[in-house]
Amino acid sequence: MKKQIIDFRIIDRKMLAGDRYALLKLVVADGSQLPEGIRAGQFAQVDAGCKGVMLRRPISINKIDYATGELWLLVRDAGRGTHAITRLSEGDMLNMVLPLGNTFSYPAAGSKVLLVGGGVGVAPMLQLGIELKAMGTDPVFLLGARSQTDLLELDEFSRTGKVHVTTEDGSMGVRGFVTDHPAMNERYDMVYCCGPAPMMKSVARSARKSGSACEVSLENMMACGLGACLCCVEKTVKGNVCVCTEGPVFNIDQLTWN
Amino acid sequence: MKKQIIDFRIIDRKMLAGDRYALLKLVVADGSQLPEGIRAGQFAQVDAGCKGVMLRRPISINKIDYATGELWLLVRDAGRGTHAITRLSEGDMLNMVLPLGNTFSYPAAGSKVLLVGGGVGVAPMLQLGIELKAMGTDPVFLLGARSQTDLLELDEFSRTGKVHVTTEDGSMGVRGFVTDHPAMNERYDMVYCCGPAPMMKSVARSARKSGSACEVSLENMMACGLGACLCCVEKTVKGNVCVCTEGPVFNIDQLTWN
Amino acid sequence: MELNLSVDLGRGLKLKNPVMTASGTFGYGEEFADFINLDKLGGYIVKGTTLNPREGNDYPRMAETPSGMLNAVGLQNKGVDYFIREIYPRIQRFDSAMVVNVSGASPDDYAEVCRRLAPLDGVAAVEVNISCPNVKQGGMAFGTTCEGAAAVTRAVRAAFPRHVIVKLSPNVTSVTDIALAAEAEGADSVSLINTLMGMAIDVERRRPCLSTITGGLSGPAVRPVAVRMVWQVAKAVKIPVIGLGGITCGRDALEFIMAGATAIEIGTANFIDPAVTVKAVEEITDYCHRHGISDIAELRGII
Amino acid sequence: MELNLSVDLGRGLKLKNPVMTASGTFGYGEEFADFINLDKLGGYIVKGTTLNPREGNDYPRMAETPSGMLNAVGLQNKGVDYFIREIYPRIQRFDSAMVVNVSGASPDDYAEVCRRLAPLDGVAAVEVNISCPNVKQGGMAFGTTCEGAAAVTRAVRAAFPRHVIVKLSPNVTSVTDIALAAEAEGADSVSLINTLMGMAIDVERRRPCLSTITGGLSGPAVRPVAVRMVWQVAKAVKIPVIGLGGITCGRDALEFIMAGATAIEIGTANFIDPAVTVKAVEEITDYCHRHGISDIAELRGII
Repeated sequence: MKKQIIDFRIIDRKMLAGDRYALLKLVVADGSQLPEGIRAGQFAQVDAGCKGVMLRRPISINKIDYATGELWLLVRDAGRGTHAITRLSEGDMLNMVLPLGNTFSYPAAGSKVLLVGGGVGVAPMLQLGIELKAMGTDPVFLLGARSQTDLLELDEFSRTGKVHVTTEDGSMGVRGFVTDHPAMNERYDMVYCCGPAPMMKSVARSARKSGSACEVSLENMMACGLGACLCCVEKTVKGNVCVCTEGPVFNIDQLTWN
Repeated sequence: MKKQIIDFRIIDRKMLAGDRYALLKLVVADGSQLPEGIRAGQFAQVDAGCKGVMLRRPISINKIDYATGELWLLVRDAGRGTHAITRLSEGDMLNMVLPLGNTFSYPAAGSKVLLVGGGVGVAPMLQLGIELKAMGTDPVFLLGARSQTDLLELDEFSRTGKVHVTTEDGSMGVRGFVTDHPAMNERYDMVYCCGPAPMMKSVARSARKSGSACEVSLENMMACGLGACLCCVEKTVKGNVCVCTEGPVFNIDQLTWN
Repeated sequence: MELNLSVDLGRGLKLKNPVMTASGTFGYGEEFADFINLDKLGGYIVKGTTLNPREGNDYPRMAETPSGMLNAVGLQNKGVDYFIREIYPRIQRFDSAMVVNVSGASPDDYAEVCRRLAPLDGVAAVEVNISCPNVKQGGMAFGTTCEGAAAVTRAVRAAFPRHVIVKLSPNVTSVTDIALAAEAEGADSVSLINTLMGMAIDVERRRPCLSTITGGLSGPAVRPVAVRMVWQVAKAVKIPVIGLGGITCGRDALEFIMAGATAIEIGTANFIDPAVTVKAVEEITDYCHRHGISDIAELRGII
Repeated sequence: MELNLSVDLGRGLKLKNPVMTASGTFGYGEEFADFINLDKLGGYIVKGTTLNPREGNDYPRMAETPSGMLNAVGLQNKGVDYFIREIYPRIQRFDSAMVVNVSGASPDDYAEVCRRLAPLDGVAAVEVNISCPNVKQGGMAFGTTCEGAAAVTRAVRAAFPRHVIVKLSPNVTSVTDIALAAEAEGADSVSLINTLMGMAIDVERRRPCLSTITGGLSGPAVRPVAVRMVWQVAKAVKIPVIGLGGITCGRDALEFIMAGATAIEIGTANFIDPAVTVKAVEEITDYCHRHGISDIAELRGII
């Protein structure tokens, strides 16, 4: 799949969970087709275009709809660069390099899978759920957040599959972390997970315990996103590898997490 | 007069002479009064707020209307910083440090004066003309440009006083430079001038020849605008002085121009 | 919680907080009095003063570069006697430590300026500029060898009874060696970094942006180099270190303090936000409250 | 008008235009093949290669700074034999001069890598990295003394028959002395600047941003320092100079050429715009047409 540098135009922006997240809906600015074959797990390197930010910011694909030509990004305001991206308006342009990185693996149709997302880590789980559903596997989502107001895109997830929720304050679903949810105790053909590192490590432990296979999507800081700068490395059983090209999705058996 | 750091809001923006200039009309963002006593010749240090620009850009006061609370800036797109300023929209904020620098001197009421402006150098001449008129001196403007389409704010100048025009291509007024205009040959109590350095030097020579006093407004590159960095110096009969505090207006007798 | 931001740099140089202004970026302080209450600063360092008046370099003296600027002012000033007669009486009223930055073409030059400043009780310290890249004679030459740094420090130490800060050049292979040389000759503290020697070319006009071709680079661009050098020097010397180089806010200042600086100077940022110094003090205060710090010393050199 | 952008760096290293890529920022070239036609580059310098495989430093290895970035990769690579066996056969097809950047812990190390590369005709030159700030042994140590630079250059010169570029560190008092030392030992050209040693601290977490505490600063922030050093070195040596440090476009490249560089390398900018190199060639071409230049040599060293 050829990587491209493309100007997108924002056709819709919604702020979520207060002002801490933005859901951007984009189309290719010159009206041409989306690059073909973009899949869940991949990401774009986004030029924030603002004062004081030089490097692009990696943002994972939240949803891609080839029928409408829309690409969705769910962006957390986590610093100067992502702040500027969340503050863009309808009509603004956004330059991106994409598609980057690998994808989640597909299970056999009808497999039992759990898609676990925490915080902005829910982003790739939506597209993954859509893909799995289209391939005959029913996605079950387990979404964790601090509080009910921090849960993102619940409507979209509910439209795609069954949704379990945990909140730290108990304001919705099971009180606690995602690993406190009973769904975590079952055995799955695959547990997919994206979220803060401590959460992913804890989900990985839980998956091991229940004998489930598990893939996680890492968020290491990166400069190029192309495997050139060697900055985003993760220690694996094969040594240091670039998260941007060998990842961001890794089977936990490849990682050196305990 | 106390210098202040103030957020302004753009209430109107007009592009002039193609897209190479913007006329910005601003009010104090929080609705409070304009700083008192701002006069022709003074300037503001404007934060372009854009990627790749660190220092403020000095922009001279084009017009200040205490009745409406409006401050006008005429900005030429001359680089990354001023480009960004000219591309701002109605409703955008602009942070400025002002008022900075000295002012043009006032002649006795009824004096014979000529106000010469070239390019974006016409900007301070409008406010100066308004002030002179209010004090009983009829301003006569001599405005030079490459071509008719490059003449800025002609309506405003015409409303304020008599206007002579020169264009290099002869498309309006006298063909040639401002110094080719017959009005330049007369003796004035004061010739005020702002424009490109070669033009100002030529006007200064012409004023000397006709025995007119002459004040010019310099545009030396500056960092702080406060007399602290000592970067914008001009050689004068008193040695190197800061254009931002001892100027921008200088009587030509103070300068070491030939 | 009570918060103690005051720092003691030794030999009588006590600051109510660690924030000072860098020489050559803050005039004599007065230029900023419309924007801030100077009494809120830890100290202010007035611009480079020489024995005789200097006209400085020709225009153009400045060029903006990515997140930085080059300057080649060349120590324009009216000389130490003018300072003593005209400026000092006006600015000694500020309730903030006054430091005079001193330059010269020879160790004797430096010493003579300091000797003349010595009777002024309001001058709490001199900052000895052995690192100005913009003057032909002296300046940086003293800052790039241990012998040069030692010679100037020795001369100044003998001439000035109060606090002596030696300002170091970053244009060297080992800044710690220069710092140790200054310490050995009696410097009470070192400040760093002065500007990095740089250059820019106007390619459309095919000529250098500065009249002097090269000049001194300052601003946020150089901050990583400055933090690194402060960290190295603070680990090597026993005297206090004053950190500067691209500080634009309290967060930046804290980088230097955590790297080992006892105080910091804000320079180029004054050109962009004339109120930046007082804001930095407020931001440091906020940080300490948020992190349960009761004395700024708790953060010093923790890296 | 016909325009000649080609440059001859000597000993067989001819480039169709002056634009190359900096080691460690362009992988093996292949990573950028989706974005640009590599045949349009003057040359490409593949990443730092050592005798034995290296895992490099721990994560985190990168921090963004104002108009720049710090990195501490630490020469992660699979070793020269892997390069010869697996990479070289794939990338020799590009119609652009291939240069291999070489690092080592001793002069013998460097020489052995070069000896193994010598039989590969497709390797037009080696770039000898005597200035990597991110490895404990060797690296920058060789680049900060004339003796170190001379020793490595001498060893490589004896081991490699084609063009030898020596890449210089900016973390020195006199970069021209190091350049002259390399020239005296037979370097065919020098390239500069490698990264400035820098550091950044995450003040909220109160720890260094990099696992190695210090790292190498690159990007537009350092460009004024790089242009200055290229200008100084080009005036001092007779061999060609290759300029790099913060180049993001044709205009930036022309700064280095006017300062005396025969060729240039684009580094960090590849991370931001993967097509920047080819754009820079186009921008240089446009500039020459606008200014009536028929040979890029007319602009070289005009300052």
